[in-house]
Amino acid sequence: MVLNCPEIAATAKPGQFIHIRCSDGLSPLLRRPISIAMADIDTGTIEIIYRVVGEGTKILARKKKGETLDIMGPLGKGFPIPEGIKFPAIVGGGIGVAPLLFLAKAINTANKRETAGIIFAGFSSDDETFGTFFMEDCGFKLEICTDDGSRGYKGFPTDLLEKYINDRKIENDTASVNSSKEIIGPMSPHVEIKAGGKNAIDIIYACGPKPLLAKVKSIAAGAGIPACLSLEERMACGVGACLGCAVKSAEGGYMKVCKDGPVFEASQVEI
Amino acid sequence: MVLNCPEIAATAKPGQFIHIRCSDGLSPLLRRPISIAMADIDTGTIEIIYRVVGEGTKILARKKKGETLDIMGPLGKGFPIPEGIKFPAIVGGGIGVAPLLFLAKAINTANKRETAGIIFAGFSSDDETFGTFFMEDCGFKLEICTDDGSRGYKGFPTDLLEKYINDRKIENDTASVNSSKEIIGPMSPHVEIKAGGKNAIDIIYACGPKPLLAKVKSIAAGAGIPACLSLEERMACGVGACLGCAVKSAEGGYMKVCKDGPVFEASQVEI
Amino acid sequence: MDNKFSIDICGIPMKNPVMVASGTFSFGEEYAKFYDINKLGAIVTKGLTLEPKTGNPPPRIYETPAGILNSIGLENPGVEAFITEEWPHLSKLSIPVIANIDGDTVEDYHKIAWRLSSLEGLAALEVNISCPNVEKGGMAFGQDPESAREVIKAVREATHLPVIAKLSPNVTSVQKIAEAAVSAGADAISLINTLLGMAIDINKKKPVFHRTFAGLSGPAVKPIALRMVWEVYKAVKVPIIGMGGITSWQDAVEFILAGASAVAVGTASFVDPLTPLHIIAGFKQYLADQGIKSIGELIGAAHPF
Amino acid sequence: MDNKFSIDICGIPMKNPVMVASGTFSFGEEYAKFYDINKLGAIVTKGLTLEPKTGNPPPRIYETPAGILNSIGLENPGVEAFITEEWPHLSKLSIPVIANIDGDTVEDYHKIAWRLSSLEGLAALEVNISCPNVEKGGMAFGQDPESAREVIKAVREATHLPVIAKLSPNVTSVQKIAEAAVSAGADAISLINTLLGMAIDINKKKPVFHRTFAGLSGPAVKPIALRMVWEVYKAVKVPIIGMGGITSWQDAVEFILAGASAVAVGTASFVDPLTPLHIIAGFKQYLADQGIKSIGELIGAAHPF
Ligand SMILES: Cc1cc2nc3c(=O)[nH]c(=O)nc-3n(C[C@H](O)[C@H](O)[C@H](O)COP(=O)(O)OP(=O)(O)OC[C@H]3O[C@@H](n4cnc5c(N)ncnc54)[C@H](O)[C@@H]3O)c2cc1C
Ligand SMILES: Cc1cc2nc3c(=O)[nH]c(=O)nc-3n(C[C@H](O)[C@H](O)[C@H](O)COP(=O)(O)OP(=O)(O)OC[C@H]3O[C@@H](n4cnc5c(N)ncnc54)[C@H](O)[C@@H]3O)c2cc1C
Ligand SMILES: Cc1cc2nc3c(=O)[nH]c(=O)nc-3n(C[C@H](O)[C@H](O)[C@H](O)COP(=O)(O)O)c2cc1C
Ligand SMILES: Cc1cc2nc3c(=O)[nH]c(=O)nc-3n(C[C@H](O)[C@H](O)[C@H](O)COP(=O)(O)O)c2cc1C
Ligand code: FES
Ligand code: FES
Repeated sequence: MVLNCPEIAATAKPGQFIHIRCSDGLSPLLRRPISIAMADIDTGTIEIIYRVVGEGTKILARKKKGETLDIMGPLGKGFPIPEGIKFPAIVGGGIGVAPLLFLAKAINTANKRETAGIIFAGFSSDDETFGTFFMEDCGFKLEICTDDGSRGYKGFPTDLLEKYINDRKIENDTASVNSSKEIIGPMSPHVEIKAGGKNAIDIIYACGPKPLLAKVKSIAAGAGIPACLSLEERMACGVGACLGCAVKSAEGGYMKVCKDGPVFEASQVEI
Repeated sequence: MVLNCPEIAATAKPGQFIHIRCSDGLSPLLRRPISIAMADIDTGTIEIIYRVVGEGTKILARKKKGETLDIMGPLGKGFPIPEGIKFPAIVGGGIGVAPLLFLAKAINTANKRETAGIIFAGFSSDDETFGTFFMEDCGFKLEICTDDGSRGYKGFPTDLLEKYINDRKIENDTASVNSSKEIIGPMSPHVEIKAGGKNAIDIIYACGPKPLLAKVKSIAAGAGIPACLSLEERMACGVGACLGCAVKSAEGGYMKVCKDGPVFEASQVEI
Repeated sequence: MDNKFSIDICGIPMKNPVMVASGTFSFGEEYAKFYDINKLGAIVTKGLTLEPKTGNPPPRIYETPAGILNSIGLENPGVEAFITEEWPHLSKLSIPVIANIDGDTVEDYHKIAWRLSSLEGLAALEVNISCPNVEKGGMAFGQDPESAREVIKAVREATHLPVIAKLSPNVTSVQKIAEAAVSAGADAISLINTLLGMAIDINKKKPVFHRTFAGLSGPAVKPIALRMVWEVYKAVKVPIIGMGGITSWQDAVEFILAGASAVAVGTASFVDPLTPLHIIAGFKQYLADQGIKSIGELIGAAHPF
Repeated sequence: MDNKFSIDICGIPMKNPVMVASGTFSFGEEYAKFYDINKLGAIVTKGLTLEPKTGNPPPRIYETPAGILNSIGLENPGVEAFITEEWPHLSKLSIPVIANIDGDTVEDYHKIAWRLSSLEGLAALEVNISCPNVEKGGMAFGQDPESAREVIKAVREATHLPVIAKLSPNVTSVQKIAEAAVSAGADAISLINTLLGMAIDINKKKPVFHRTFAGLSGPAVKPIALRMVWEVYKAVKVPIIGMGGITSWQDAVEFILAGASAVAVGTASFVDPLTPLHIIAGFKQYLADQGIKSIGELIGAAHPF
């Protein structure tokens, strides 16, 4: 779904979301958070990609071209793209691939190289894949996985991520790149980039179901690679006012997915 | 709005209603009762005419051609059309005219004469009128009233009804017509028809706002003419199960608008 | 009879655990036009009183967000007219029929229970100590453990039939009322009746209802009803009939998991008369999908240990 | 200031009667990005405790028909961090700021009230004796007149600030609790806090919330909240701040007619952050349309005589 909203399109960062009032009645009552899958300053539009799972998305799917939609955004903190990253890996599962499209484009813009990085994208089956041409156009090497093997590797994208890393052991002792200044995205999470071998992954971005994120977190920790995870939690306000969307902080206590996230540095959160 | 529902079209009587689930979500929760404004056995369709006043009718108005609607019906008891009526008067106010269209047609069919009777139809203004050609096509003399005088008589249709009756004093002592057997419509209310002079009103049918019905009731009582009133009350079940749509019975206690009505003989109810 | 799905509630044999709630099904004839009501687990009649009651003046129904307020005021033909007019057709049904009873005084409850006990085939009495819409008696009996005990005791003494106490949610501790009812001889507990609410007409600047307050039911109240079933399940050993906002089979499963042995559908029948049948079908499918052998396995299964 | 619309609640001067409810507005900064929050009648902070509280594990929010269940568990930075981190920006607002306070013990309430009383410019204390989402204290204090009295007395002794008692709806008689609070020195009554509810995950066959029960708010509860405002208006003379499901200006007018002197918007802000402003505008128009000279005329006006 493409939405005409120049204000949001002008400032949106990859990983941020909009909060959509699906019904103008009382059911469902709450807004629904949906990631910004693409933003185009020139046309003043943003794009969202969603899966119909319940009442809210069902109503959304019924909207017709030309109708207006009550949305709030852009909300939350997006993916940081630190200067100096050479070979990012993006790991997406299912509908979690949506915000990663915007991220791929932003990395491509920020980090013009022959190969922008690698994307491991998992879907339940070939029918469910989306955005594959786009990701390749952004200069990423694309590895597709499906649960049923109907396309690409049969299995999880984290399997391939793990294999990729193991195949190219990163030189952990090389000097860390001086600058970790972000060039796109908010200040937090603070990420430190280390230099590795050629096409060695120096940062991992992930969005998808919880088991995928947990796996990415453990792979990244094992390999000493920073990882930025986009989390989901049930939301009410979407802006930090209700404390409803809690995620356990690694330091104890909770952070708010809507305001402190949805993107967190993997080591900051418990999942 | 025209609905394709052969079962209802085949059995609907004037004055009956359908109970519509406007939203498939929970707001509004309850169905909305809307009169059957026309039924056509041949095409298997019924027609409803409604005014957008709140959430339910607003959602209804958004439905597009080809969509399906969850309806129950035909519900309630309709207008009785006793054999032997010669010159019925139909009094309608605003959206209350809707079921009277179906009634006019049924009387026309049942009681083929040069002049089927007379209709006094009141609307707030010329813009709000509907069904006028149709009523005339049914052989009725039509008197239109508007609140603002933008069409026809400026004032209430009951003013004209009263005047009409006063102008042609009914001979109350003439023998009552033998048969009061109904030819259309349910058994109750039981109505006894008396013979009057030429074009003297021998039965009154009314639907509209409460003050209109109250006025018709008093005019009819004063003139000794039977009157059938279609009442409105907030409904839940629409079938007689919840006892929610109570109207005070003249004999004490309450009757149910949805099941005992919506059409009542004026002397049966207190309004 | 599908044994997986059948349940015996204090001697009332039901082929499935889905009943219809008192006052939302009248005496069955209206909805019998829409489906075969013998497919239900059981029927509960409109509340009956010794003498006929004309009920409250209109309006009696007012819609609220995901709920309705009602102020019917227990309109009913009285127990004698029930016996002559309604019982003949009800007694022909193949499913249990439960009479819901109400009174202004403890003595009224005793008398009506005694009178109804003479009806051959009546399955049980549901004692409404929770009607918010009447001048005397009703809810007041259900808001205090002592008076709840008195009413149930009086009914218990008057009848050999199973006695189901129907509780009010308008209390600080529903457990205490449930305990009192059981100690007085209740064989089962029904809950919840409606929550006390109101609405104001801002144009007339007056309450919508003549009696000011009315009873709130429908999906809006479901979270509260479910919590009360959970609490009462922990407090007493007798079976619970859960109700309050049940609209879907998922809702029904929640109530059973919270501790209800059966559920009753009320307001949802107004929205879709076929709701009880949809719930029965969906529930059956859930049992099959989950490989559950008997509904008994599910009752209270969401409680820890 | 529009005099028609201004109201003084136990010494808290408000330019309009529309506040925001505790826990739904954090400390104001989030919604300040959406509109000028100085347009509100007053702000009530998130509930504060003596020590920081981490709150309950997720999930903390669950949607129900026309309502939400929340189990936040009073997550807050504690009174000291509030004073250093939040008070500086809050004290710059031109509208009254009311601190909502909570405690595990009567002594906690006394201490936090005393500590906050040192803040220059703080308008009042709202004493939450009705939080359903904590292990100790909270709602239990608000379910019994005697303990309600104790808590309010302790706060009264600790502060010169106006004391607003925030009551729980999970009681048989909210009037009795209100009377107890007023007798102990409450200058105003806020109600309602959330209704105790729950939800069950039918796949996991377990309660959705770790603490099993959670608090129900939103449009679903409005009829109940309105009834309680009506009851408390009849029972006590102090001003009432009405809340519970208010979504539109019409809802707000209903609460004022039932006896509230001001209203608070909670859950509706999540649906539309601008709800309080829409209510202010619509309410103003209603006053004009009805030719009402002062909002005082409207308070409790739906009560007979
Ligand atoms: C920051 C963020 C970004 C998101 N981006 C996208 C996106 O780009 N595309 C997309 O399709 N979906 C996205 N989601 C998920 C999306 O918000 C939910 O699918 C949606 O709210 C479901 O609403 P519904 O009314 O259709 O379903 P519901 O009837 O509300 O629920 C259906 C199922 O989804 C679960 N669910 C509902 N809401 C949430 C929630 N907020 N978080 C987790 N689970 C939930 C329920 O438990 C239930 O099992 C995102 C969620 C978050 C928090
Ligand atoms: C037997 C019967 C036949 C009817 N036939 C028609 C018809 O042919 N065309 C038509 O336009 N309308 C008809 N009505 C009225 C129609 O049912 C209401 O206008 C409709 O329910 C309003 O729903 P809503 O959700 O749009 O408005 P709501 O938001 O529900 O209400 C808007 C206003 O209408 C009033 N209202 C709501 N429901 C009723 C009700 N059942 N009875 C009386 N007042 C109500 C409310 O008090 C409110 O002031 C009929 C009503 C009955 C009882
Ligand atoms: C219109 C109406 C009439 C009711 N009449 C009775 C009654 O006579 N006796 C009784 O015990 N409960 C009565 N109730 C309460 C219901 O039986 C049920 O306990 C309550 O409505 C909650 O269930 P629900 O939300 O599914 O409707 C009535 C409820 C409604 C809506
Ligand atoms: C997410 C959430 C958090 C809340 N936190 C508090 C709180 O900290 N202190 C308190 O007194 N009430 C708290 N409440 C209750 C609200 O202030 C209000 O009394 C209740 O939600 C009813 O109003 P509403 O229906 O408009 O939301 C909270 C409510 C919600 C929904
Ligand atoms: S959704 Fe309210 S704080 Fe995140
Ligand atoms: S609407 Fe239920 S009895 Fe008429």
